[in-house]
Amino acid sequence: MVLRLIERTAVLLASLAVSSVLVFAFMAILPGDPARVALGVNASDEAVAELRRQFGLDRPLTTQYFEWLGGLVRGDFGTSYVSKAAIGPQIFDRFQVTLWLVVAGMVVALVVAAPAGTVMAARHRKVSGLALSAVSQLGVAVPAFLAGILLIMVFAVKLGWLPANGWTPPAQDPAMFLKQLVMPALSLGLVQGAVLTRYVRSAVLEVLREDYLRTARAKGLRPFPALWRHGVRNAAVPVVTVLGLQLATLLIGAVVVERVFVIPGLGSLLLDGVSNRDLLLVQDVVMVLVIAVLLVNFLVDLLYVALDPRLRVGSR
Amino acid sequence: MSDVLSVRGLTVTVRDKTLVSDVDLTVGPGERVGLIGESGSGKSLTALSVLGLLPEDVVAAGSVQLTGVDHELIGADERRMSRVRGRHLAMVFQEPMTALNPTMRVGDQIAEAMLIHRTVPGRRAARAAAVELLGRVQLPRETMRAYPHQLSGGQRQRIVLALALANDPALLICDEPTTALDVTVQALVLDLIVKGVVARSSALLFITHDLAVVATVCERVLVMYGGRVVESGPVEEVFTRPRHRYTEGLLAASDLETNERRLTTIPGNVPPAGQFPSGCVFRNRCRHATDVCSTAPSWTGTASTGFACHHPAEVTTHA
Amino acid sequence: MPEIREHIPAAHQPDAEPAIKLIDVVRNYTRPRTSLLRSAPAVHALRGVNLEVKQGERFGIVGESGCGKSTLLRIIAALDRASSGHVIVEGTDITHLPERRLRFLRENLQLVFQDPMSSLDPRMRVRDIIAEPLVVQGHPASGQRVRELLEAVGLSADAGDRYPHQFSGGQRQRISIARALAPRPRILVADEPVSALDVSVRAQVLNLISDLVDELNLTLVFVSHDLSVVKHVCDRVAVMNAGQIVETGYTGDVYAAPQHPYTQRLVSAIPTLHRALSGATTTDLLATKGEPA
Amino acid sequence: MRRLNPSLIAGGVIVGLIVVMALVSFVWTPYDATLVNPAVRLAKPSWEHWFGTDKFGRDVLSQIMVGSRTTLFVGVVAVGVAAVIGVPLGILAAMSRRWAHELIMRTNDLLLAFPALLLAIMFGAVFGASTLTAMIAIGIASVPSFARVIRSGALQVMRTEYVLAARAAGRQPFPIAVRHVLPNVTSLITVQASVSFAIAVLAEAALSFLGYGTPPPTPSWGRMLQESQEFLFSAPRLAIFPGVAIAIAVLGFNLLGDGLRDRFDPKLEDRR
Amino acid sequence: AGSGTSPGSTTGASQSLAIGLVAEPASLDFTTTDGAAIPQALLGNVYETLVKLDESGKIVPSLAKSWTTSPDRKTYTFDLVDNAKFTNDKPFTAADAVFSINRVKTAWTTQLKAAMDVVQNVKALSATQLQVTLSRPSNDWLFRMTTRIGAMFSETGVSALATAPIGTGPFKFSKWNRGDSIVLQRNDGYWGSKPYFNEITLKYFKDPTALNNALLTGTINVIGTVQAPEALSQFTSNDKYQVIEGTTNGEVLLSFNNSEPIFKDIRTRQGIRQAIDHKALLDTCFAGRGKLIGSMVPPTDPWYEDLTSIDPYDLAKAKSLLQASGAAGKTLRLRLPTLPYAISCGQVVKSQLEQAGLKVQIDQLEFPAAWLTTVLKNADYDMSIIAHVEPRDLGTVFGSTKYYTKYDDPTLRQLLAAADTGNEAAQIDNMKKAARRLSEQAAADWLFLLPNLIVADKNLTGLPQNAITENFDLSRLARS
Ligand SMILES: Nc1ncnc2c1ncn2[C@@H]1O[C@H](COP(=O)(O)OP(=O)(O)OP(=O)(O)O)[C@@H](O)[C@H]1O
Ligand SMILES: Nc1ncnc2c1ncn2[C@@H]1O[C@H](COP(=O)(O)OP(=O)(O)OP(=O)(O)O)[C@@H](O)[C@H]1O
Ligand SMILES: [Mg+2]
Ligand SMILES: [Mg+2]
Ligand code: NI
Repeated sequence: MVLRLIERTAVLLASLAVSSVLVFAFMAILPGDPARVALGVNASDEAVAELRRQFGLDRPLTTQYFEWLGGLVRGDFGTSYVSKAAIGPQIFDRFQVTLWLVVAGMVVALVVAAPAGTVMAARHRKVSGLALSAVSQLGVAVPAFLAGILLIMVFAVKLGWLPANGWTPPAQDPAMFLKQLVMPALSLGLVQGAVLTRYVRSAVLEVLREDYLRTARAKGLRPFPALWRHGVRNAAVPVVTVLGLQLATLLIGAVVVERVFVIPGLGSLLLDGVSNRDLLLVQDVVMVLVIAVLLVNFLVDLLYVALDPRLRVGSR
Repeated sequence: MSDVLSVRGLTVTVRDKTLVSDVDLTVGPGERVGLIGESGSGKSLTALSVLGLLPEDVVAAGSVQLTGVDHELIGADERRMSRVRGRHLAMVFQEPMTALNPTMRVGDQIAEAMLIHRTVPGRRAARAAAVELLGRVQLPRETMRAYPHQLSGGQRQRIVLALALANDPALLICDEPTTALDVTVQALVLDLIVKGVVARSSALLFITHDLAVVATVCERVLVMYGGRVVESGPVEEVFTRPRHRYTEGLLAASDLETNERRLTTIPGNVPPAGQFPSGCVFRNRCRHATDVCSTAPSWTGTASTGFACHHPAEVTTHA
Repeated sequence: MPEIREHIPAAHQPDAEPAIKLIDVVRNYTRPRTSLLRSAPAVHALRGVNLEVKQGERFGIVGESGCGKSTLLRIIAALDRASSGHVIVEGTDITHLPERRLRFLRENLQLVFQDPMSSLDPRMRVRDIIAEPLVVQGHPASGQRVRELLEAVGLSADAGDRYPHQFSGGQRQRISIARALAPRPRILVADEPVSALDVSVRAQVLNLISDLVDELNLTLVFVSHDLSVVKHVCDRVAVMNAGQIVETGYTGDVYAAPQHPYTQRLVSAIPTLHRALSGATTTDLLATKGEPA
Repeated sequence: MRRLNPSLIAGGVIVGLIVVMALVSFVWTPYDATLVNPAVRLAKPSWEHWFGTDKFGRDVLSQIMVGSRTTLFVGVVAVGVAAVIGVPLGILAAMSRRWAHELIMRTNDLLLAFPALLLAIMFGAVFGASTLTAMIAIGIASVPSFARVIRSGALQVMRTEYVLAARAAGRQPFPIAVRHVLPNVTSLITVQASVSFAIAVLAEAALSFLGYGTPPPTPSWGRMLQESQEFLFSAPRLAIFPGVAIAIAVLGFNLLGDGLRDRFDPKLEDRR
Repeated sequence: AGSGTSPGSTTGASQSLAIGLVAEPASLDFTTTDGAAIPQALLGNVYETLVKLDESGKIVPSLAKSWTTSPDRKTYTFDLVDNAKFTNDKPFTAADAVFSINRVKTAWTTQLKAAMDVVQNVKALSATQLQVTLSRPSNDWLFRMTTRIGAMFSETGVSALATAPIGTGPFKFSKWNRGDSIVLQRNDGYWGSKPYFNEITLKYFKDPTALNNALLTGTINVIGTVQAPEALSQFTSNDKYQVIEGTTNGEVLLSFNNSEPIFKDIRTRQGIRQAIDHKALLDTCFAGRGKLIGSMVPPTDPWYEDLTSIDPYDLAKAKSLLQASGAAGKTLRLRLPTLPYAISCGQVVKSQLEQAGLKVQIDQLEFPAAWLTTVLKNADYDMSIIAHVEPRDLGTVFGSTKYYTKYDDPTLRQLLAAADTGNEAAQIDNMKKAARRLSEQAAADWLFLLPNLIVADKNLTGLPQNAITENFDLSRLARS
């Protein structure tokens, strides 16, 4: 097991190295000059050149790359060209925000999807199952930001129950934090939940057709307990895959919701970085995202092994 | 005498198609009855109707009575059926590879069978009973902690057997329990099945398409074709003096020991469900068929021994 | 089948070289490695198989599931390569021949598989399935030839226009046989061609194979886990166990007087009507008590 | 023998309608969809303007009609890119040896780490914002899921005996891929394509919302939705029409995908 | 507490306020980072200048109590207040002023620093007296001293301008929640009259709708600049809010690339100007809010004249002019920055120009990066739309042939030079002439002047009617 971990880690590191080159190359071809953006509408070419020198942008690309990479390895994300602030803490702050959002969204999604998908599968020939399917289909079809806008219109503007937007760190004011988290989590989670529901449905349908479920019923278990005791874990395997993928895409996909609810998350940091051509910041954010995604994949792999004994090495 | 299982007029339909029609079947206490026939003749559906585990859309009608159960099994609700399944009635399925939950330890799966029906006082007792059951199917106690994928096909099928025997059911149904196994393993599993039911004096309904196996295991046999029982009787009677032309053909085709280079065959194929001819279901493949065969042949003989054919074979000894 | 007859090869001379000869063939599969430090675990599918199949012979191979029968066949057909040892087909050592120089083998040796569902491409018409070996090998794929083949395996000519799923298992196995016969091979290799079939259909297909082998004077290599079937079809048989051949001989002899303990166990475990009707019980099937391998 | 299921019918009808609408918009729309006409700005739905007009006095119905072209274009480009790269990659991965397989699949994972939106924004920045670049990016981002699905399908095909038979007949790997593997994964491709189509439509809407989507004046449902934001209180219809159009289109493609999946599912078919 | 998210609570002395704004600064250092967002937040609030503009546009004392000008109008002597103190507790002295003015030339990187080029010499005559000598008389210089160029820094407080600004103003910088808000706190050591609110949060919203919602739900008290004028109706019809509408310095320009041959012909330029129905344009793309101007001068400048009668909307005449110049039927690239008003108005411009016989192709360029490089630096465009929001920027935009408008007009340059060096009357006179000449030459088209649109809680006072300075003056805000 430990050795397998080492191998996986080696692959992870190689992947990271490759992505760092990719990310850096991408930034290098990104048109638009950070110095010019900083200097704005009236800047002279000389001033821009001078600022480029200050940023270190006039050095060879390889030097810039290795300097950046060296910094990353030491845990030093560098200093933003634009804001002159250390990037590390910024990313850390924003990442926390996004993480809360994404995790809350995922929780909502799971809470919605697990029962709904199961019922849909168990009653897939019945009216109730079909009706539920139709609702989830609709859920999939609504863009998350539209859902957000509608939620705000109803619950914040019309009813005044919740704040329309904004973000408060949990440590600062837990009640406010929760209030502000509700709608973003819902608009993210409901749409993801609708997607997830369909996967849960097909996973459960799959399990329902399995022989071992018939065995369980032949033992005398009623349909629902049989599904619960023997189906859940088996159905979880494909669902976990999707969950991992969703988590990965949500990390950045939340940007639209961040925009609607004015949440200072990683996505908006990235967008700002791109538009300000704060290249170092963008590079760092993208790398953090890549690491996060690969890490999630890695965790999903481990989760598989926990769920499915067939994948355990040495058990054959 | 009261039969352990008594099936009367069982008819199984899916949408507009009839898959099994008017099957009568009894199994007495301690009796071992075989159900044979080619693929698609309705053997599994008959068994699943008894168990009440037919696939969706498939509906059974008729009557199924089981000793020790005071209600009709057909049409009984889930709650009542779940008390019968695994307790009075158990089943071993064909595919040992998929019949066990891959994510649960084997021991827990066996223990669960007893815990569901509370036939043991608690978890520890259930585990002890499970170890004992494993012993009966000749598996070491370490097997308790194994996951199904760590076991071979034969071992898994023995686990499934242990599961089925856990609560000493009055009736054990085996649906082709050894088709997926090698002959040597098959021999062992068959032996364990027979020993198991004899020791508990349970009744056995044994489904297979292998005539030799059924002859080895069973005392009485029913031959199914096209969703009907076409012949029944004691094994040696039916296999030495088949009356129905289908039984005759089946026996001839499975005889590989003939000295002829060419084997005797039944012409044509088993039609798909719902496309059997009216009247005698076998008439489109029968060399002896005449116009009368378009009317359904009536049952000749007693309830337990007889056949349904317009042109039965002469009573001659099988070569 | 006039056309087919014309191409029957000259009757084999008794002292001709063997159709297939295997010398010490070993095949190891590596499982995905579980650690960086330890080398990948190996599955020894074949552990030194020696075999000789004569021209025009009907040769059977029996053994239990996983003993390496299919692996052996794949190696003979050069669909898989031996880890060591030599495979000689009709005098040519094919062990190390690259794919593009295997044309003679593809023309002379054809296969029939076990699974009537998966051995035919569901998206192709039967006509195209049968013609595939011809097309690949650059023969003119005339409709005439396909019709002959369909007729030879007992299917109507219009079957060529249909798709595999429109046929029953036995019929599909016939299509499979027609495809194998298309390039006029001299060796037919069949991997459990009847194990998925019902008894009645099994009899039909076995008859068909027997007839064709006789008519076309083919060398037949027939794999089965069922010794009775092999006994009916083949002259000689090799018994395999755990990647090795434990016994070879004329089928009648092996069946009647098995030499190797494994073969003995195997033979005694076969239930037959005769024995059953003369009172054999399940216990009698277990010649040797205890755990089988 | 095969029955058409309701999903397939509903999905087919919706998608068909969108296609028809897009085709009709080439020859006829009630008004020029980009004509600014301050005289009738923000008109309520009426006989002249069935869906009303927007703040530029443009006819909303005409825009919805022309916008369906963008929607289809978006889907076709994104799915096209994803399929053209993903399908061969998946098949290649399934057919290659262990290390090549690993390499392809790891690269695939890596691509997965670059989410669609990020790629689209970066592509927009590098190659200029346009529907085309955005959708190429979305397409590239969809490659991994395509490749994965196709790979597992192709692996199954590669394990069948008919592939073995084809090899025994002397077929080389490339023809096997084209003649046997590809045809037998088409159902998977179709299903995946319809799902990706829906995802692309949503992604276009999200990008337009962020201002990285289809540039004006080309009508696009996503941008209509974005432009309608100011009028959520005064003229919510401006949001409702494109919002509903997007939802219906996504629904249509998803239903189509579900329907196809059920139709192609051999397990479901066995029971018939 | 005191977070950026809690709106103004009314508990006694600790009054706080939240203002919603659109563009968040990328950094807090306007000496190296351009853009209107930083001075909007900090100038006049955290930093102060020697002189400042009052509401009528007059230059009035600030850190300088008074000043005198030498007869040759080249030497300025400022008398500084003596009780001003930086938030790092250092007193403000003439030495700081010398340091700040010199620092413009040495450390500033933005192009604005050019305004300090005329300064020949700065010296502190005493701790409270400063003397600045110019190389030539310049009206513009003193004006520029009211902008960020004139901001006074502490000699010992410029090490972390980007993150921790230190000034003498009525507020001190407290916290910056990046991506969300900047919090300013009342500077209790302020030398002048203390502000009413002791904490003001500037909250940034990229999305105009979110900004509106924030006010509607009480998260903020003021919308500093309304971005979605169409949505104003929900506030005008609600008596909880007041809506302020005035003017700004932001001329929305339809700029021409005057170096392109097609634009060398004045008939093309005039044709385009006459093809545009400005009233209809303003109505459609900015809900009729804003003011039509015929040249590069907002009404708050002393030399403003209504020049909208030059090249009035006349489709027939536009067509014939464009026909005559040969522009008709040609395709022009209208390269728009990704800014809402530009995208919006661009579509109207396209539609109107096409009715006059031109073809217009809209390209959308990501703002700022792509637009700055393509249009501003490389002048790779035919037409563009952007608001020039700097005060008195006629000269910047049209006075140099290097600027992206590529407008080359010696007459104009003479007028501008004369205005800068002449006395006040001469300045006004020459600027008027310059503005008229620009309009007559159709150097660009002035679509409209961005309005100063503020929505706020009804009881809030001290909000500026017109936004004529770079800063958002927070010190005068109060609750009635
Ligand atoms: N759910 C179903 N829907 C429709 N037809 C079905 C269904 N289940 C079974 N059938 C059909 O009913 C017939 C009998 O099936 P059954 O499984 O009982 O056959 P069997 O005798 O057990 O065959 P085998 O030996 O292959 O197991 C077959 O033709 C089968 O296709
Ligand atoms: N591609 C492979 N990779 C790893 N192991 C393999 C592979 N193919 C076969 N094996 C192993 O090699 C052994 C022999 O397999 P083979 O398929 O030849 O057996 P068989 O005798 O044909 O069995 P069956 O009767 O089940 O078809 C088995 O243990 C199998 O697990
Ligand atoms: Mg069955
Ligand atoms: Mg095999
Ligand atoms: Ni008959």
